[in-house]
Amino acid sequence: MSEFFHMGGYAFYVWTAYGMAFAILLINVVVPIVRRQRLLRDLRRMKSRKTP
Amino acid sequence: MSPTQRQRLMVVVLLTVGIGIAATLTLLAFQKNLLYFVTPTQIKSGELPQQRQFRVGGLVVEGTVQREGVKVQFDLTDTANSVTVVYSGILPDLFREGQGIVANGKLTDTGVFEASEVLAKHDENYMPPEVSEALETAKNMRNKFKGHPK
Amino acid sequence: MTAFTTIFRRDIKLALRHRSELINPLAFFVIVVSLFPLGLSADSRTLLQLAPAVLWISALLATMLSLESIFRSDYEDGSLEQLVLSDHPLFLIVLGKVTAHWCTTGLLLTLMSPALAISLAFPPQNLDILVWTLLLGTPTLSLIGSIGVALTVGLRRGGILLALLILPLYIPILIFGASAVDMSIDGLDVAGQLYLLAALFVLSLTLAPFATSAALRVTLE
Amino acid sequence: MRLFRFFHRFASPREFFRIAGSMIPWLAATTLLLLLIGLYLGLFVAPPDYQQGESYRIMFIHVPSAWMSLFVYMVMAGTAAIGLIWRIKLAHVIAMSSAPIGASFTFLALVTGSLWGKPMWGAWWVWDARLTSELILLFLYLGVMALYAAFEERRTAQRAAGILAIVGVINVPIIHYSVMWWNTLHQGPTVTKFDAPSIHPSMLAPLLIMSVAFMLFYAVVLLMRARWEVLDQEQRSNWVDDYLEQLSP
Amino acid sequence: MEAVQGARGDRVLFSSLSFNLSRGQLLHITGPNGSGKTTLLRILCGLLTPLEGMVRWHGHDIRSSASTHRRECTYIGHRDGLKAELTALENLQVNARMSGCHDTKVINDSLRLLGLWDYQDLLVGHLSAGQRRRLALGRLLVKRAILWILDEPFTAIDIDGRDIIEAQLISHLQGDGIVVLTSHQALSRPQLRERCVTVSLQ
Repeated sequence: MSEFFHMGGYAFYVWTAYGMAFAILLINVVVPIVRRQRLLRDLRRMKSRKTP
Repeated sequence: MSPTQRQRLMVVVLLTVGIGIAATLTLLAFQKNLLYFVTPTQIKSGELPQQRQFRVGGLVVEGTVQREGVKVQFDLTDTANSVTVVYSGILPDLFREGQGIVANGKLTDTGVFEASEVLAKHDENYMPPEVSEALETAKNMRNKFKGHPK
Repeated sequence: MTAFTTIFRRDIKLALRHRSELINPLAFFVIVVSLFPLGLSADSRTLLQLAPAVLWISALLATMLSLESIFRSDYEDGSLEQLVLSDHPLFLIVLGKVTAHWCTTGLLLTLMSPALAISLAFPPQNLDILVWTLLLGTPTLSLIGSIGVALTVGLRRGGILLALLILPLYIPILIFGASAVDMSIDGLDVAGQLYLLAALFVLSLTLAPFATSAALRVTLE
Repeated sequence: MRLFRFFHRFASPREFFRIAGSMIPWLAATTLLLLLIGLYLGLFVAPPDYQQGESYRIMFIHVPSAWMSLFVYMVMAGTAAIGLIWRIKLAHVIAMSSAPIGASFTFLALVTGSLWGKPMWGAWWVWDARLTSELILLFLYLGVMALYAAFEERRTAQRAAGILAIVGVINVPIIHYSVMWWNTLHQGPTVTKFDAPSIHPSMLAPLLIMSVAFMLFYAVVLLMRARWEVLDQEQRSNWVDDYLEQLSP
Repeated sequence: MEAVQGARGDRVLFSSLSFNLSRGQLLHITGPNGSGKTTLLRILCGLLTPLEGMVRWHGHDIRSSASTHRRECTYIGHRDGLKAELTALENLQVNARMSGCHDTKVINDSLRLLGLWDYQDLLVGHLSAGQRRRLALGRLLVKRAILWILDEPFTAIDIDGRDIIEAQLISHLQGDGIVVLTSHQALSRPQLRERCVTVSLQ
């Protein structure tokens, strides 16, 4: 197993690359979710201001 | 034809003519010898001014690599001519005999290329080592069979 | 055609009345080029190595800094919406404005470049290639630049954004222009590069005015 | 004809919001599955390369993201053109939602390329044709995003940034070839071997699976982004009110 | 013009607005600041595309018959559209040439009519705001379009100037022209008021 993580001496390069990929993909998923929350909150606030 | 239609037609004609001229010029350009690359042959023929930095590309000649600490000397060939390159520094992992490399530097008075940077180009083949070995043996077998032992 | 000549003459007249705007890009060009010998070294061999790139990059930056003048003042005083509403084809008006811009910046930069080149130890026998590349390249810079200005003219702080939009598009011109000059110093044939610069010029001449017109109609909303 | 009708319905904001919402979970599940298979095959099953050893495994994320960076740009410019010509709001939404995703793929391709280049070529960065044009592609994406963000009026922003994306698409090949040509100034074709690039099936499989996974990932994130953009844009419509009420009774 | 909806930002300024104008009519658009008067004018002259609905000219959508509409329409916005570095005469000459008028007599007559004859060689940057406004309205006289769209034509203009402009409006209407204008002041001349339709925006 440690041999696997060692990556034939290229551990730093390989794992940094995979780590970056994971981070960037994750950001791409999180951003729309955060936007969803914020948008729904704003819209609700706007509607409630309008109705009463 | 209404003025609007005439104007549209004019625009279409202009666009076609313009793009046509641009395409013709591009084709003319590619007929000229656009690919300017420095090969050992060009260095040998003395076309290049000395003391100007440029890059030279070629294959590392097998059996010419001599290491002295961090200093490396090897011959670079384009199969017709070759030039000697000296370089001090760390070589990339892919640097090996027979490999294509690009060296950036200057030509000295003695005709030796003094590189300040050596880059290795990796080829576009990806395979496991066993496959590579198998291919190599197959090639040797074939060569032997043809009567050209390596 | 009246639209083209009327606008061209109007803009030339405006530039001549606005001396400082006419001189600023030229002064910028001179100063940037003269910074290099001061910052690097006065060694003529080093200078010659860098001369093609220095001249081309300085000309490119000088053009870019003057781009806003194509539409900015017309936008601010309301002339631009009048031009967009005129019944002449907008791309002819745009072409008139861009031509005037080139005559007051790119053309003058080109005419000045030999003197500056000599100061960078540039071999006199290669000056014609330098002038040719600039003559073919600077109008392309103005044409492509006009798209960027048209897109950013409605924004209060469009300056840096304009650079971000335009500089990536300038790279092919810079590459062909500078490398043609560079290779001519080495005594190589550069007809290929000149053809490519001409091709880029013709292509942008045919397409850029339409893109600029479309951009103006969008940003004036 | 049925296909046309489907697209026509799909282009109405309300239907898009509904259909996209029902598609996302399925697409997301498939993406995750393919990613896991691809990673397993790429990291555990595929053998090391004969020349580059283990380091070549960066390829399984580098190559798909480089492909996607171009693909997303084409989608962005294409939908921007559709939006400008036929005045379809949804097309603009898709174009502008694609920009940040494309930019992140481009960035990923550059970073992983750099991490691969250091051990293999001996440099973090070389001004090689591929690298340089990828970098310029990133600048084009950033330009589109910056221009989109600069306008307060959404409609103006979408159309202005759309024009820039289309201008960029004409320039992408020009930039690519100019940079390639500029680079070959210094290195002759004698260096690169022009035999057909060959890749062993055990390495090709994870590469292709990862590529499909990236493509689906793009689809998922695009739909997510576009959905909330549509909801924001259509906030005055009645169906948005209905949707909000349905969410919080 | 039918069922037009205009918006600035995410705020809808007006919706389902529709009206019809025929030759010889004047449309006076009123409304408080920020009610969308300028937006409406810009939609009418084709600078702005409405969010919904369309503007028709001679029965055709102005987006598809843009060149006819542009030829037959003059718009004077709240910005004058004059170059400060050119003289009054040069400005008017450029405007005239851009609208297809090459007659020096027309240009000279317009300058006299607007009371700018003595100032024709002065740079526009040196003219007063009222004089600039007059010069901007000079476009109307050199182009002779059917439809005049005027955004606050009377700002910064003195009583004399107002008289001159109103007289021009009357003769334009009598010659079967159409005028659309915004103004905070009521129109003073009875000839204008009897041809006037008012639309007020909230």
